[in-house]
Amino acid sequence: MRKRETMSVLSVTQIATDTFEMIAENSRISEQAKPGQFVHIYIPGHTLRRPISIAAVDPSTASVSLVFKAIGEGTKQLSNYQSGMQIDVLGPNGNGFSIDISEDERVLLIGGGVGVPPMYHLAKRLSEETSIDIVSVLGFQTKNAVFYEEEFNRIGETYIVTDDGSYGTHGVVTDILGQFKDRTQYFSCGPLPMLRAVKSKLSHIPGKVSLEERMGCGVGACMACVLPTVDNHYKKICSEGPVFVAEEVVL
Amino acid sequence: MRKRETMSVLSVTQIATDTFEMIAENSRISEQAKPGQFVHIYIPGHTLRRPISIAAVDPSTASVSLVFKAIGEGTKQLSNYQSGMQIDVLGPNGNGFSIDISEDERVLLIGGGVGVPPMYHLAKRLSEETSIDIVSVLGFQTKNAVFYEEEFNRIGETYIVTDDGSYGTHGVVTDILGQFKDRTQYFSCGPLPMLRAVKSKLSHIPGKVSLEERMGCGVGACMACVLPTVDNHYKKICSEGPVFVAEEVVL
Amino acid sequence: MNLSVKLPGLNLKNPIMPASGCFGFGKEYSEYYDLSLLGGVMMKAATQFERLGNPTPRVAETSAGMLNAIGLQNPGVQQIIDQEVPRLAKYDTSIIANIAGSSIEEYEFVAASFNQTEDVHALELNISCPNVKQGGIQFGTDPTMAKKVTGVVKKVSNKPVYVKLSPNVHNIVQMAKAVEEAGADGLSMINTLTGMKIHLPSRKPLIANKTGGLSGPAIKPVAIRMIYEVRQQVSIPIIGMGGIFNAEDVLEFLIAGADAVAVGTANFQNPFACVDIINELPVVLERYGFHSIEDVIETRGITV
Amino acid sequence: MNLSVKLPGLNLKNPIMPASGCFGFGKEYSEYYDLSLLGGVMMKAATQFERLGNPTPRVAETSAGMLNAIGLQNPGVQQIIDQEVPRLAKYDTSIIANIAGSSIEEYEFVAASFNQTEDVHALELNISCPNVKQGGIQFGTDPTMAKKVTGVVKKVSNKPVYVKLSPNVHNIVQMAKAVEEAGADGLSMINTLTGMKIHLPSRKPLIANKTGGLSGPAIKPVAIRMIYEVRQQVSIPIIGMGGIFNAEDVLEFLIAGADAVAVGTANFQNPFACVDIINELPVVLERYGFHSIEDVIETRGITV
Ligand SMILES: Cc1cc2nc3c(=O)[nH]c(=O)nc-3n(C[C@H](O)[C@H](O)[C@H](O)COP(=O)(O)OP(=O)(O)OC[C@H]3O[C@@H](n4cnc5c(N)ncnc54)[C@H](O)[C@@H]3O)c2cc1C
Ligand SMILES: Cc1cc2nc3c(=O)[nH]c(=O)nc-3n(C[C@H](O)[C@H](O)[C@H](O)COP(=O)(O)OP(=O)(O)OC[C@H]3O[C@@H](n4cnc5c(N)ncnc54)[C@H](O)[C@@H]3O)c2cc1C
Ligand SMILES: Cc1cc2nc3c(=O)[nH]c(=O)nc-3n(C[C@H](O)[C@H](O)[C@H](O)COP(=O)(O)O)c2cc1C
Ligand SMILES: Cc1cc2nc3c(=O)[nH]c(=O)nc-3n(C[C@H](O)[C@H](O)[C@H](O)COP(=O)(O)O)c2cc1C
Ligand code: FES
Ligand code: FES
Repeated sequence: MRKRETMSVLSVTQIATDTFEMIAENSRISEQAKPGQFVHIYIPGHTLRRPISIAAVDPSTASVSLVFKAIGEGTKQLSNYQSGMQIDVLGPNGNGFSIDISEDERVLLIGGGVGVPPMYHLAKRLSEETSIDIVSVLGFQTKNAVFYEEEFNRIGETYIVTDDGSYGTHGVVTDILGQFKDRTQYFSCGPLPMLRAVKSKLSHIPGKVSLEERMGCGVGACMACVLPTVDNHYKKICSEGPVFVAEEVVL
Repeated sequence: MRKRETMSVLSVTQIATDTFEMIAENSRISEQAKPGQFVHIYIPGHTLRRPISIAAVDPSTASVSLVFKAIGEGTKQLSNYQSGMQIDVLGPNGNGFSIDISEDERVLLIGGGVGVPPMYHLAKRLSEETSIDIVSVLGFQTKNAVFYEEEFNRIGETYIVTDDGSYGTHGVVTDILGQFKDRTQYFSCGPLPMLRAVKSKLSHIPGKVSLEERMGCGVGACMACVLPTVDNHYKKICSEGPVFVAEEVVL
Repeated sequence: MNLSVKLPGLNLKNPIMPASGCFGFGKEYSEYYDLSLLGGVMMKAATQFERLGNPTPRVAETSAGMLNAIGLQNPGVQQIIDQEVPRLAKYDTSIIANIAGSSIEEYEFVAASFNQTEDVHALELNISCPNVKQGGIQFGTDPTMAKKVTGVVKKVSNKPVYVKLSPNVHNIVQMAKAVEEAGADGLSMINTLTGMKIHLPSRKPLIANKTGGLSGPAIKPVAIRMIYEVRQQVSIPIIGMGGIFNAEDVLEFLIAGADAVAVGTANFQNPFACVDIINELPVVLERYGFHSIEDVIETRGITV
Repeated sequence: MNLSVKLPGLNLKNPIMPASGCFGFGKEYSEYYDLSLLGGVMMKAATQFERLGNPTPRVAETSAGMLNAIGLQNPGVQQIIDQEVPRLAKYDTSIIANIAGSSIEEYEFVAASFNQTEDVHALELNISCPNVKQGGIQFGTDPTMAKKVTGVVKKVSNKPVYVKLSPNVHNIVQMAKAVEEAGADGLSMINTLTGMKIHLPSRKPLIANKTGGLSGPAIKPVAIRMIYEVRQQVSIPIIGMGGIFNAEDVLEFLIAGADAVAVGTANFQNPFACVDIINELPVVLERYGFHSIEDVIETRGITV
């Protein structure tokens, strides 16, 4: 049986323009979360919960990191949370990226904007639990939006791309993917147009993509968050995703 | 022109069963408020403001006291306010009791439940600004609901009545009004049945009553809070009241 | 930024007006700000004679909304013309008179009465008040009746007529078309949805009238949908309302199909609601790439 | 405290059921609690064939509510009978099948299909889904059509039929009477109000289907009003729904005229919503002087 969960806020820090990192305590989530999974957060005054990817966990301190952009009322409210506050969450929800990968794979992680946090979780876990070779490509709108560059650098080769060229390479992530011909697998999370471009550019290697959709229940019951699959069906992002084999879904 | 007002909470203390005293800071309100006037309080998450009588003011510290019963969601929220919080209020609203009374009057104050706070404001101001002789009769449901007895005792003769007889006289306020035949004027605030009984019992002397009604705007614009008058019209409690000459209104 | 809008009979300096019944005749809110800041003022309903309205309680709070059953309390059309209009006319703003009645004849009488004054720039024909036993909502839910009363009022009045539609119907487009055919110069939508709240301790409806009209943010999605549907098929201007609390709400109404808006319930929560919205509006328009109200109205055809 | 209620075909241990479409077929929520705690389960709509539903986005948040336009995605009636019903039947609770269609024939087919299983205790005839182009709401806003489809389903089905009414009508009593005359065993009300939200950055409706159904606390006053109105004139039982989030809401529905209730949107905010309400219910009934659900139902006639 799944239980009522609360996370106790340890800190909320602004780490880039409108972007916040929240560290909160919940031992079960910190132990069980897989990269790509999310927590579904109740924010008082709002009918629906907000899905936010788990950006990292540290079971030794029972801590869970979330990185989110304050774009609307819910995330703005969340960015004002103070240490000590209790958050009502469901999770970890969804399937997540499997990190059961053969050691000789050379993986490419591609994250865009708020798609970067789950990529970080994946990178961190891969580096902690395997010795797989990791290259990361991270896209942001502009210099001030960049976050977690250091953290990724610590894990492996990391390339930053910005839309306006104010930092790293000027352009979009797909502009530089040609450089990484040795990669045998990719994982990606970011806005839909980016995922589409990544999928078509990297169609020669297997890939997994993590998707977003507006959610009702967040647990698989309401059919709000579906994604068309190549066999003319739908899959539920909240429960059968958010991570899908790239070639099985229609982006 | 009326301005946006905020009150800064200084303290919230439980003073009886479900009953709270809030002290808050606002110099304009503390200077201008007349007994019987109220503040119209915005409570986040609620469409409508909550009217709460001003129970006392102290212009020397710019402080305003409110006494309220936590009966519903709004007042419960208010009872959890912490010192330092800012409250968006309108006020002082309404007309209030005039304290321009001749010195030889012998007044009777009759308060019931949450009708006691405005009576206290009146008693305090009369005692501060005049030497009028004041007798107070205060009705509560039960012993644990009694508040401000000390405060009233400091001002004048005070009688407590409880519905269940657990404190003071057993009964309702009107049961003991016969004792105060020397009174020349009365002022009363409390539940409608009490005001009705008081009005009929004390029909031989002039009286003023303060009324409650569910409010929309609280400023006189929406016609939600009307009270029928003996001349077959309506008066608006929020702007033309809450205090009315007893014989002019239909209770 | 140019916030002005031109509608039949109304040169609004901005598209924001307090909604009928939520602002009285402006007197109380004139103590909070200069009413000349407003695009216009939609006055409380006027009937032929004074009306005392319904017993109290007349309002109840609901989730993101409120119920009201005021019952059209007003001093009667002549007193409004004599006492209220002159006071409002001192401000540099447009005045819209909301007219109500229990019979076609009453609507006719009230509409004709307003011909006396040039200070009233348009009529809002309230065929949608859910809180009176006779008239009001009957006219607003039957297209034939709506057409009839609109025609009569148009004939007798020398002012543009905006017909205020009830959302308590299955087919709002049919209602809009009916009054458009009858010569309405514009629409005003929506009035309140009929609702009820039970007072648990007494086990009875909380509002003395039993039912009341639901307003506030709760009904905004219904208002937006109806305005959108009507805008696809009807060309006369629409004054939109229903849950507007901020400038983003206003933009949502404009994109959906409104040409100006009214703010009701929000005034109760914040007496400065209308001016706050007027002040925010240029910033919000700019944020979403618009350069004026006219720009929103012109581009929406393309984008929606 | 005795929370049980007896309705045609349904012996509910308590009056709380998750509402159709908000609980799938129970599988997901069975990971949160034992479904045997529930009075019943109202399954997601069933159609003749599998339906993939509408494009996304399918939901949007609104003030005290949400919009949805799922579009009746479901695996088709036969698969529901084969796969979903047996799984649910393991729990000690009543099962109500929600049936939908684009034609009378489809309703007939789906209703007849459920005769195959004894594990479904009643049908909820959904003539009120606002989110499909054909069928659904047409049947729910025209009394003649509503009567017809109810009659056909009653004839073919061996189960009690609760007809689910749409609130998007002017006269809900007329609709209720029409289906009562056609033999409905009960009513289920209300379905969602049709609404819309504009996504400001794209200047387009946020829901891909453009309009969606408004649910949640925002619509509770409309639900209460409609149930109250129908209860005065119609005697078959009513399963009430629309914005129920806590036990006081349940009591409000019961006093207004419902005999049992369904909880929809609340499950999304709190997956334990139904059990939390069931647990609170005795305390709340007692607080307001009631001794059982039957007590509320019996006394309300006197007090309302
Ligand atoms: C599986 C998943 C993981 C996510 N992980 C992250 C993350 O790690 N960091 C991050 O910043 N954001 C993430 N998002 C997006 C995040 O959920 C939205 O930004 C957030 O819900 C917006 O809420 P709001 O109240 O600020 O915005 P509002 O626009 O006020 O929200 C209104 C409604 O729309 C929904 N909504 C709005 N934008 C989105 C969106 N992009 N995706 C899904 N629902 C949306 C909200 O949940 C809410 O129901 C994730 C989304 C999904 C589906
Ligand atoms: C002029 C005036 C002065 C008042 N002074 C005091 C006071 O000093 N102390 C005190 O404890 N109470 C006072 N009240 C009553 C107080 O306003 C209500 O108890 C309070 O509004 C309840 O809010 P709630 O959110 O707790 O209750 P809810 O029941 O959740 O409120 C729902 C709605 O009903 C309204 N409402 C509920 N009860 C009342 C009521 N009795 N009178 C008016 N509106 C009501 C609320 O304002 C709100 O709009 C006064 C009322 C008025 C009109
Ligand atoms: C207290 C109150 C009184 C109202 N009186 C009237 C009225 O007299 N005439 C009218 O046409 N509409 C009346 N309305 C409806 C409003 O003008 C408006 O259409 C409705 O409230 C929706 O807007 P809102 O959600 O911004 O309040 C009234 C609304 C409220 C809340
Ligand atoms: C996401 C969602 C899906 C729904 N699907 C159905 C459905 O398939 N059949 C149906 O009769 N009602 C459906 N409804 C309507 C609900 O059963 C219920 O009548 C309505 O949501 C009001 O209750 P609530 O406010 O508690 O959600 C759906 C509602 C929601 C929110
Ligand atoms: S959000 Fe309900 S199924 Fe995914
Ligand atoms: S509350 Fe609006 S007139 Fe009194």
